[in-house]
Amino acid sequence: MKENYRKGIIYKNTEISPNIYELVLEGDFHGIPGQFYMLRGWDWLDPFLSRPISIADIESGKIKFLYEVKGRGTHIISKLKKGDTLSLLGPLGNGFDMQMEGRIALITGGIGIAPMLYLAKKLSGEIHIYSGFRNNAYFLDQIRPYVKTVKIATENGSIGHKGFITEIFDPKDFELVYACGPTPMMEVVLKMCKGIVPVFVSMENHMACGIGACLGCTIETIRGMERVCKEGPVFKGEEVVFND
Amino acid sequence: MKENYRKGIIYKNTEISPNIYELVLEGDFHGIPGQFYMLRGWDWLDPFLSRPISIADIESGKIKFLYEVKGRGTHIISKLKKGDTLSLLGPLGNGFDMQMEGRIALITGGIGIAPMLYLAKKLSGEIHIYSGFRNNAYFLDQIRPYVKTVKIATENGSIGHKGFITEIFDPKDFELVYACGPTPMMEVVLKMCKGIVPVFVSMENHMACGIGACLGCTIETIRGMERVCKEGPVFKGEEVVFND
Amino acid sequence: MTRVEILGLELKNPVIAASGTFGFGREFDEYFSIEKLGGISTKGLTLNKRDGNKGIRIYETPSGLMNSIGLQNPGVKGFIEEDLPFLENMDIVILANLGGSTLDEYLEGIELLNNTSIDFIELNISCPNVKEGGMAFGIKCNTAERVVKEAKKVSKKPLIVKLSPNAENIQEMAYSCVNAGADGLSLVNTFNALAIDVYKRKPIFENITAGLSGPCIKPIALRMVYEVSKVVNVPIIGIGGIINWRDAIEFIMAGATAIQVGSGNFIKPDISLDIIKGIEEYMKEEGIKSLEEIRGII
Amino acid sequence: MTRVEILGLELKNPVIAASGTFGFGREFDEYFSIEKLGGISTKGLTLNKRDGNKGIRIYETPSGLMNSIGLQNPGVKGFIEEDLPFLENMDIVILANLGGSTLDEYLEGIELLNNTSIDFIELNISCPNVKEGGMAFGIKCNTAERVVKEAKKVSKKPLIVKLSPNAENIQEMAYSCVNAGADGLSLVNTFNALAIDVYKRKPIFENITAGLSGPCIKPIALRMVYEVSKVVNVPIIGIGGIINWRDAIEFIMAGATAIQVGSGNFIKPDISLDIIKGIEEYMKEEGIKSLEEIRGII
Ligand SMILES: Cc1cc2nc3c(=O)[nH]c(=O)nc-3n(C[C@H](O)[C@H](O)[C@H](O)COP(=O)(O)OP(=O)(O)OC[C@H]3O[C@@H](n4cnc5c(N)ncnc54)[C@H](O)[C@@H]3O)c2cc1C
Ligand SMILES: Cc1cc2nc3c(=O)[nH]c(=O)nc-3n(C[C@H](O)[C@H](O)[C@H](O)COP(=O)(O)OP(=O)(O)OC[C@H]3O[C@@H](n4cnc5c(N)ncnc54)[C@H](O)[C@@H]3O)c2cc1C
Ligand SMILES: Cc1cc2nc3c(=O)[nH]c(=O)nc-3n(C[C@H](O)[C@H](O)[C@H](O)COP(=O)(O)O)c2cc1C
Ligand SMILES: Cc1cc2nc3c(=O)[nH]c(=O)nc-3n(C[C@H](O)[C@H](O)[C@H](O)COP(=O)(O)O)c2cc1C
Ligand code: FES
Ligand code: FES
Repeated sequence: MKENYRKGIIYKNTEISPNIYELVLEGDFHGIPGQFYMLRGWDWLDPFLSRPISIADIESGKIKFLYEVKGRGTHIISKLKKGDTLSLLGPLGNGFDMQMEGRIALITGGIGIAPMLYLAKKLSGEIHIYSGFRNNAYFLDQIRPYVKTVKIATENGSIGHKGFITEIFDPKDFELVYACGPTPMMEVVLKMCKGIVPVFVSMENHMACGIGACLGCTIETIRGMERVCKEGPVFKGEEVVFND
Repeated sequence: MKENYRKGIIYKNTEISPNIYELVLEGDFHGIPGQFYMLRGWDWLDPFLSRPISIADIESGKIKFLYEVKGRGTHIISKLKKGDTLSLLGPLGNGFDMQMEGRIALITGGIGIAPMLYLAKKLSGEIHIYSGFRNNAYFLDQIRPYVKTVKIATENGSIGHKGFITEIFDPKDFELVYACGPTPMMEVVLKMCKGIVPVFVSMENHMACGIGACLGCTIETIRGMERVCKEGPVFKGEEVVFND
Repeated sequence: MTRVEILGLELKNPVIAASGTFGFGREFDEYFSIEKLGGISTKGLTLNKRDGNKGIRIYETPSGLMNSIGLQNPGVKGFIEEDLPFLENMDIVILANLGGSTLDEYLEGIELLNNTSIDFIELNISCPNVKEGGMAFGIKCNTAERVVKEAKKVSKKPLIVKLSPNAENIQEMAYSCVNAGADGLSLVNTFNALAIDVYKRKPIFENITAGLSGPCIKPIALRMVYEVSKVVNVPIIGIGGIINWRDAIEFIMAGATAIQVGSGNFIKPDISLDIIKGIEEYMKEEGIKSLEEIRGII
Repeated sequence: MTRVEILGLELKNPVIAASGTFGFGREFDEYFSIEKLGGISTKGLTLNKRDGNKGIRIYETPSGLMNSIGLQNPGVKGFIEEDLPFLENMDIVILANLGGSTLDEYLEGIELLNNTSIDFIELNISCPNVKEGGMAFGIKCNTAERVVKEAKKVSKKPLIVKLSPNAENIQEMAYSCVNAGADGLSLVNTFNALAIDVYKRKPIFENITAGLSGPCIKPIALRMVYEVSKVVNVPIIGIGGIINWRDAIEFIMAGATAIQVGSGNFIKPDISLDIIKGIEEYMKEEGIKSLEEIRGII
């Protein structure tokens, strides 16, 4: 029987960049890169649903999350302080395929960088990370020790390439690509890589149960509707059907 | 124009007895003894209504509240820490009549002691306080400097008289009585004092607006239905119609 | 920019204070200038003064509240003498919310209001908290139709009929009321609801059921406004759980000309000002010149 | 102590997992032993496999959520082959929740289920999320009556009809269904509701409206169960926003024999265990030997 919705005690919860928080909890947590937890930082009924957040790192006795304050749920979580408790359900989802080796590119847009530290630490190939941001780069300092190169792009050019990260990425240099970020970015990555290199994408969707029971988080794939929380969040790029 | 729903910054919020908290906010607050504020310690919609809490004290640049954690609203407030903000609307209600003098008894049951420090400080008569509690007495140390005598009763006898506070109170000793506490206690006080000494009672009721507009907090008086938040919370004892 | 027009009358903005949550405006005017609102709907009036219900009147629920005030009010005459003078000196559109337990009561109330400066009669055929307090009229189309038809005959003021979400079929109800002469519709009133004290083993409210309002009902109220807007051609005032500008815009996109803020006033007395400001900012941001551009757009 | 009986069948306790929120039990069984529940109602089945709706399926609202899953399910045969084996080995009462868009679909589904080990058929005449997915049947009494009558003729299993809160008149609907042969009733399903994306100027959901559930609807659902319990004499399963033992006891006091937990499962997967424990403690504290003592007590 899996562990149930459990409490975690906050070890730290700090803003590392405007609106971007690093949350560390104490406890014996499990999970592989690409998996996520459903977080709930409140005892009341509004907000109603828990929030899915990827594992950013697990070390002995500690789990780390990296999140962006978007709406009410993440806002409430951002107000929690050391010593406060938080409910968590997880680890959930499939996670990245960790068998892969060779020259691997991790491509991220914005907060899509969240699962990449843990992934980079656990992967055994030669890893290069390409991270795009709007204005400020973050979290890369922690990732740097585990990757061969770090490439950055910002929309305003304040750091790295001015423009989109996909503009400085060449799929021919790699044997495998992992992408996590906004849907438009992932679509560009998929288009660029098509027929050249296989891509795995981490997908998002609104979730209720998080464990595969409510069918609320499905996306269209070539096999039919599949659950982001169960068959995903990591999908083979060519299997996802994007409609906009 | 009155001040609007305003934010207060928490200076301290400490448990002074099991489940009893003292909350101090910084700011330039107003109000007379017996008035109250509507407190809201959350930005979301559940709990929906703000909580009415009496002014426990006002000193230059600070306001104090004394509250008991009963349900969800007070629970959330109790978790707030120094530096957190809280929304307040007030001061509301009529407050105690401060013109009175002579030998005055303040009779309290449980958390009904909340408005008595401020009242004792501001009244000019000879004040005697009679406070009943379930197990633990609290807040009396702060009140002691402003009153002539302090009488305590606890239901388990752990301190003071074992039993109800009304058992050690003699209405004939007084020219005026102020009572605040559970309805049954106030009814006993009223019965004891009838024809002997005038009593003012501070009433409670569920509130929505707190400012007299919704007619949600009315109680029956000899003049008809009256609003606890506007005509009250302090009523002449003989004017309140108790039905149970 | 935020101006809207209802039946020839101009409102500064589409935000109206909802009946029963705002008294007659006086208490709120101590906290902000209520003239900044588009309008105010008065506490529900009845021909004669009423004391309202005994027992608990307010009970909190998840993201909402139940109320059973029971139309405590000074009566139409009392209102005209004591409360209207304060309001009529203000630059604000006045909806006199009128309830009744018999047809005659409604009609006599209307006749008294005819000769005043109020702008609209908001006919409350839907108050769930008084026995025969209009509720019976708000469920079945044929009874509603009868009241509205007679009311329209005597009313010299434009008649806005306030619909109950407890109506059997909200579209048919809306259609019937308009057919019977309603110049406009407002919806929704509160949902009939129940809460029980598990220790006393009794309902919380003396009337057993009470009316549910607040953000909890918003998604249902919005659906009803949308449905109604598809079948009638008169102005609709959307009500139900509105607490921010997004909610207000949603109701307008669903077909409402104006909106009312009820329970939201209990969160923050000047919440309507935040809503008005939010609407303005949204319009600027989106390049919307008049709310007409987005009314009923979905 | 918490045992209840429905139509001759004993449930360990009155807590049943609600259809559509609990899959076929497998996912939740990884978190707690689902045999501790009184029962489970399966994800809504249709005769044939369905893929469900596209676009957003879940949208959070104040103290609740809207969903538009669209009855994604493996079809009755798929259920019998793939999912039932797991459930039938468990000591738990099984309600097969069955939807349909035509009468024949319902009847064929029932015939397939007749020969299985399921305990009840829960006839979903009320799913708002599929065009003709039963919703049409759940609004007007006469259409509901027709489906139930035919269903009853072919069903070898006790027939529990799941009512929609969107029914025009919940009491008449309940009465009609029982009249037509329903052995029991469960209510409520989700409320038809709307949400709009104010920037896209479009409804959030592709089907425009979606179903509202969760604590926000509890006070209305409770009122409906109360009203229905006054007009029918069959067992009632109360549903709608139940998240703690108090809610459950309220529904029982309003007349329900058992209750279902739906959206509550999303707060905490084993929330039903907390509810069961809470009911037990309440019964001890209050000296209640059997829930019969308080059923319909208000
Ligand atoms: C598998 C997975 C992993 C994720 N990992 C991270 C992470 O590591 N760091 C991070 O910052 N964000 C992550 N997200 C996105 C994150 O879940 C949303 O930003 C968050 O739920 C927004 O909640 P809110 O209260 O701030 O916003 P609100 O707008 O208040 O949310 C309203 C509702 O919509 C849902 N919602 C809104 N946006 C999203 C979204 N993008 N994805 C899913 N649900 C959404 C919320 O969960 C909630 O139910 C992940 C999403 C998924 C599905
Ligand atoms: C004028 C006035 C002054 C008060 N002063 C104090 C004080 O100084 N210290 C203190 O501890 N308590 C005081 N109370 C009581 C306090 O308001 C309630 O204990 C509190 O609202 C309970 O909220 P909750 O969230 O803990 O409980 P919940 O049970 O979650 O509350 C649910 C709802 O019921 C209302 N409610 C519950 N109990 C009461 C009550 N006794 N009176 C009014 N509303 C209630 C709540 O406001 C809320 O709307 C006062 C009440 C009034 C009317
Ligand atoms: C305390 C209270 C009193 C109300 N009194 C009336 C009334 O007298 N007449 C009326 O038509 N509606 C009355 N209503 C209903 C509101 O005007 C409004 O229709 C309803 O509350 C839904 O809007 P909301 O969710 O914004 O509150 C009352 C509502 C509340 C909460
Ligand atoms: C995601 C989701 C899916 C649902 N699917 C079904 C279904 O397939 N069949 C059905 O009868 N009810 C379905 N329902 C309705 C629930 O069974 C229940 O009647 C409703 O949600 C109210 O209960 P609650 O407030 O406890 O959730 C679904 C509800 C949700 C939230
Ligand atoms: S969130 Fe329920 S199935 Fe994925
Ligand atoms: S709380 Fe609204 S009138 Fe008192």
